[in-house]
Amino acid sequence: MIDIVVLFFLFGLVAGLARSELKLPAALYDSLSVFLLLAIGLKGGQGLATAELGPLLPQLGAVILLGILQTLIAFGLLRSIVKLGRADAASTAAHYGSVSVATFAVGVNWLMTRSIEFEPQMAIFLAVMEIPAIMVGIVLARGIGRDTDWGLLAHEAFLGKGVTLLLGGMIIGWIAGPEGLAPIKGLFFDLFKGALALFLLEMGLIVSHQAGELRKRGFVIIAFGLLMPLLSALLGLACGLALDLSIGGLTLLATLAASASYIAVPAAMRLAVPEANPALSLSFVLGVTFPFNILAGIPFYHWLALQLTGNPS
Amino acid sequence: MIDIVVLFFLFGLVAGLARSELKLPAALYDSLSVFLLLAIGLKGGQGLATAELGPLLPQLGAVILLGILQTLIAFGLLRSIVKLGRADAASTAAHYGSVSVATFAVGVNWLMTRSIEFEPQMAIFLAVMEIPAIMVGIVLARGIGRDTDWGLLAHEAFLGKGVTLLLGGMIIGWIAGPEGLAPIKGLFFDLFKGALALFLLEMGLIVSHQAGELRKRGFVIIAFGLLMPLLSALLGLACGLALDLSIGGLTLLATLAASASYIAVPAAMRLAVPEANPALSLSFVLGVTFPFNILAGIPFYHWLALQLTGNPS
Amino acid sequence: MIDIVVLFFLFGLVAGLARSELKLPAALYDSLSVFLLLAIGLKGGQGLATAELGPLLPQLGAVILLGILQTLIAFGLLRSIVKLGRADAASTAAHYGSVSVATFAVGVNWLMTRSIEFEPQMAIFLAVMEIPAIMVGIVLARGIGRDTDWGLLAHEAFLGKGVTLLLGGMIIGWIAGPEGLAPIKGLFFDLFKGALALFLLEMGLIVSHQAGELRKRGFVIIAFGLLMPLLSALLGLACGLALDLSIGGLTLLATLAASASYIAVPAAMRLAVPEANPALSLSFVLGVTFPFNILAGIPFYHWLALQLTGNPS
Amino acid sequence: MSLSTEKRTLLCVITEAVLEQTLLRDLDRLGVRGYTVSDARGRGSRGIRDAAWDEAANIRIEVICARALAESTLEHIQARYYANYAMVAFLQEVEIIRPQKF
Amino acid sequence: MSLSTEKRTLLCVITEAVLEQTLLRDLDRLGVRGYTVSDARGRGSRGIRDAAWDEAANIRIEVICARALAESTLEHIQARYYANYAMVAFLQEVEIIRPQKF
Amino acid sequence: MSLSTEKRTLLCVITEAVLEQTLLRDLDRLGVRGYTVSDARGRGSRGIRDAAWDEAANIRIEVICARALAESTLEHIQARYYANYAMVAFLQEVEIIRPQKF
Ligand SMILES: Nc1ncnc2c1ncn2[C@@H]1O[C@H](COP(=O)(O)O)[C@@H](O)[C@H]1O
Ligand SMILES: Nc1ncnc2c1ncn2[C@@H]1O[C@H](COP(=O)(O)O)[C@@H](O)[C@H]1O
Ligand SMILES: Nc1ncnc2c1ncn2[C@@H]1O[C@H](COP(=O)(O)O)[C@@H](O)[C@H]1O
Ligand code: NA
Ligand code: NA
Ligand code: NA
Repeated sequence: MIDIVVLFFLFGLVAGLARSELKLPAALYDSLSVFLLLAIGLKGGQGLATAELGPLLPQLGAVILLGILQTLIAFGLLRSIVKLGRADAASTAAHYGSVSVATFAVGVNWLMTRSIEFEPQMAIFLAVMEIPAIMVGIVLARGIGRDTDWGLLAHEAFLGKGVTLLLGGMIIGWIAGPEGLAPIKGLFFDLFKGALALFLLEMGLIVSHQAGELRKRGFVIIAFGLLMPLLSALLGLACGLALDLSIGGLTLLATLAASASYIAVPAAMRLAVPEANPALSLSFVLGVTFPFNILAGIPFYHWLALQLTGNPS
Repeated sequence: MIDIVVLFFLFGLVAGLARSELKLPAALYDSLSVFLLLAIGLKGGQGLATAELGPLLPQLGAVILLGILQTLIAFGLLRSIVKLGRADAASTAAHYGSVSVATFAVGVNWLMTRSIEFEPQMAIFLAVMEIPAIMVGIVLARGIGRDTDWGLLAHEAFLGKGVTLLLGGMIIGWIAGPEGLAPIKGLFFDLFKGALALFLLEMGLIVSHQAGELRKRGFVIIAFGLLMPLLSALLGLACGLALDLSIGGLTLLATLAASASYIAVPAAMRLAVPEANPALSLSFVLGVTFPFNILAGIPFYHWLALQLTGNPS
Repeated sequence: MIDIVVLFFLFGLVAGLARSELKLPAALYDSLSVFLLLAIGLKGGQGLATAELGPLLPQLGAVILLGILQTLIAFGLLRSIVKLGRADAASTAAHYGSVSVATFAVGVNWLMTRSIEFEPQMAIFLAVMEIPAIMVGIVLARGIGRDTDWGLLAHEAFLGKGVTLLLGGMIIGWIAGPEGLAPIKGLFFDLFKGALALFLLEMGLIVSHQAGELRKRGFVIIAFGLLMPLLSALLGLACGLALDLSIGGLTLLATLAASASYIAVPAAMRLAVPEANPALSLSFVLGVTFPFNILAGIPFYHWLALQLTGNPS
Repeated sequence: MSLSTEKRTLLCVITEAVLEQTLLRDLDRLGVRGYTVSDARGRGSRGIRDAAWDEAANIRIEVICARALAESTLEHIQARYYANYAMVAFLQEVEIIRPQKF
Repeated sequence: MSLSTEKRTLLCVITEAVLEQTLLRDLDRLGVRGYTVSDARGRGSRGIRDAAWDEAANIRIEVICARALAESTLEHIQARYYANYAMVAFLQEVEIIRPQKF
Repeated sequence: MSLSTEKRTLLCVITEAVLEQTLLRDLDRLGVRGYTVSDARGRGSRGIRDAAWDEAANIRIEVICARALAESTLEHIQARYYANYAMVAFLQEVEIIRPQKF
């Protein structure tokens, strides 16, 4: 059956398309995103407290390469087949090379609901994969060294809200461990799914606003928005197999790869590649890829992971 | 003993009357109302998942008629006895023909605290009864067909925030059923009473601002504000008996009937009957009827329900 | 080990000093402070429901004197040794004579985590100690009777947001008792520590903004900001011994005494002693005393309480 | 050497938040090409509106356009809303540098 | 044919949020019949005020009234608050169409 | 007897919230001594910006300064941002009473 949090997304989507007056306070949406980022970080850090950290460094190198590779492929396809201009192609590619926290959270929820384990370092992968695609996207748009303020960008990237909360949460979780986190479990773990449901309700409303843009450009957006995550998921699975991840880990890495950023990257690209049209990138990411991933992608990536590991359940 | 959530209402009321600087952030109040509407909808929908839906349609017809009848009676009384002008009488009558979600939530809480069961469709009644009174009120103010933008109004009515959240929650709860809702129970069900308490705290503050208006017009407002809900409760009980509801259902339908809207209807009337004075209607509804219902009305309607069914406990 | 909620404070502090873009919505911070004040009040009131109220009145007299004494001492030190002007010394002294709800909450959390009992009236002490220092500070700045609007100030003091919520919560908790509060326990008690963690995250960010001011005046601020709470804690312990408090109560009264206000007092002083520089007072209170108390002070005061009662565990 | 600017009119309307959608639809219909909205509270002849809840919240709508359009928009608003809503409106001269935009 | 408007003065005060109630009481006492308040943040000679918490928040108060009242109000504010509070105030000409209202 | 005021220019920029930090840094560099920022939403040639989430939110920046600085700042903004960002800017005359401050 369809997960409850996804029902909330569909509800928001339908309400938005029907032009309902439903609106969540902006402060609630903001608060929920702070909450989700912290909770994901805490959960990951708590896991790390008991995990071996030896293999972590090469793994991080691998997922960074994965993100860069996705960005380059997306850029190639967007230039050659979708025929976007350089700036738009570079900006949109950066969205796809990066990751979406909401998609990741739905993936985590999907696995938890089915009691499928996954590696605690997935949360670090999430934090680490957010950034490199931004750098690559800027280089693709501008070439190296031309009037980009890299200092500023590095600041944006490493000290942006999302990465700060993920890393901060992870470090706290890692220091405190399961026992230390117990007193705040009631808030950060027990309410995680409810908060995710509310967050996805607003996401549905936001996605519904993409309908106009979608209708304008139609087919090509839908085609790329569906194929790119599938391609990325395969790359993610390949990378995950090389890293010897569990089924849950494979599913989540495929999900991460398939996901496209709609918070950190749009903000960074808006400043670094202003001539790119943000509405265009978001119509790919929010109009097609995000709904596809949470509605159909995640179960499919799990199924693929089972096939690839010879575990067809 | 007085319910804990009602104590929060009294606290807000006293703090407001004492001119305390207490103020809740507007975004918190908004978020709480989203939460309560969703939670009520989910709970209702979950119940429907296991209920027979056969008798639902005639029941909906009955409660719609109930709302219309209340509106007409209120209009008659306000014109003839209270001597309000046509616009003010029509607008105020629409408030009384419609329903109050907060009052309903206090009623639900009252029953739950005492482990009294009620029919799951009460949440649908709540959603359905919000709207007809608005239409009737407009016709009473204007006659039919004169420059009212009915399309716009239908949109307001059916796609307003309250109805959207109630219906959306109900559909999600109905699809997911108790099992599907389990993961978000921690947020939407376990925190319901706490959230209602906070919400009523702000309601107390809002009600305290009605004191000025009340003092100005005094007696007639208090009289109508007390008698109308009693009359409506009797109509609600009669309707509930005809529909063969349980004691809990009777109590809640009486509560719904007795309750008067202070969110959806004022907003709709402000646009559709602008010459009506919104402060006047709210002084009836918030200054008298709302506090009366949650402080004394609900237990009294329950007692009446017991008498009428020959179950004097 | 360091408490989890304190880790959140440190996280906010580091993120702020690193100039991260992390920011919590202002409405979330506001909502959390409403929540914490109510929760503390409810918990205290619930305790009072089963406690003897006989000795309460003299105790209140004692803690009021304690607050006044602290204010006078702080004023003397700030004038004679720190060499502040009259207005700045009076205003800063009022901060130290009053109390900090966040520090108190961390102290409560510290004791709860270690299952150390304390007297329920501590919450009343908190409410009562907020105010007298404000009055004394104004008199110190102005002398008596010169153009201060005392009526207005009394209003500010007794009907300010903090005192209203604390007292309101306490009265509700006292009326309802443990049983009556059970339905809202899920929100107000089970989520207390998580909410405190989030609140302290924002406090860390706010404290990090004090760095500039600190660097400017440096040593003298740090010295007074460390010594004053130690001195106050000793006075608090002496007072607590006289009142025959338990170890937990002693620790909390020392914490209360050592804590300095950064919400109620700055707002009151801004209006009543406008020529005092608010950035200066806050650099003492937020830049030094608050972090010191929650990082090192509370455990130290507990250790002192053990020594003084001959209970060195 | 000074910047070459052109004059336009800024119409500012302060009114009840409940009117937001209705007024913005009106602006559309009257040919306005852009507007800015922000939240506000206040006091006037219809009492205190402290934004404690939606019913009591105000908004502030600003429109920059040609004088004629500003006047006709204001006239429309006056005719339609002044009698029944908490509302204040005023005009101001402003200087802009992309005349084709307004 | 152009709309017949009258001139009034708009007094705008940007200051610390903590002053809100005090200033509004002053306005009342000085005879002002209406005002509009909105939330703001900013920077000035008293440093950055980023509205991260109440202490560091600004408000923006607008009053439309006759020139004389605007001036006397501004003088009062200057005398009473300029020395000790983060505050900026300015006057502007505006055109309104219901002269009896302001 | 009327208050003695001096004229300054108010530059108001309405643009995408994502630009806030960048623009404020620019203002600093251009020599502006103070500014006020508030949140807004709106519609213009780049579509509806309803502030439902950060991407779609606007801000409103006000700077009071000497005419020359206002013009050079506006020119800088025009050159650097007009082409690629949702943005509107305008100038107004205002009267202030502490000339040394602006
Ligand atoms: N003289 C004024 N100056 C500035 N704003 C005003 C003035 N009068 C009214 N307002 C604003 O306009 C709203 C409606 O005004 P009114 O219709 O007079 O109640 C008020 O809530 C204030 O926000
Ligand atoms: N030149 C200016 N232009 C616009 N707003 C200003 C200016 N100077 C100060 N402000 C605003 O007024 C507040 C108080 O200014 P100040 O008293 O200079 O610190 C600041 O926080 C800003 O919001
Ligand atoms: N004519 C106008 N009057 C007032 N505000 C405008 C106008 N045009 C645009 N705006 C505001 O400026 C923002 C950017 O405009 P634009 O670049 O035209 O999309 C919009 O989102 C509005 O908030
Ligand atoms: Na990706
Ligand atoms: Na009713
Ligand atoms: Na103290």
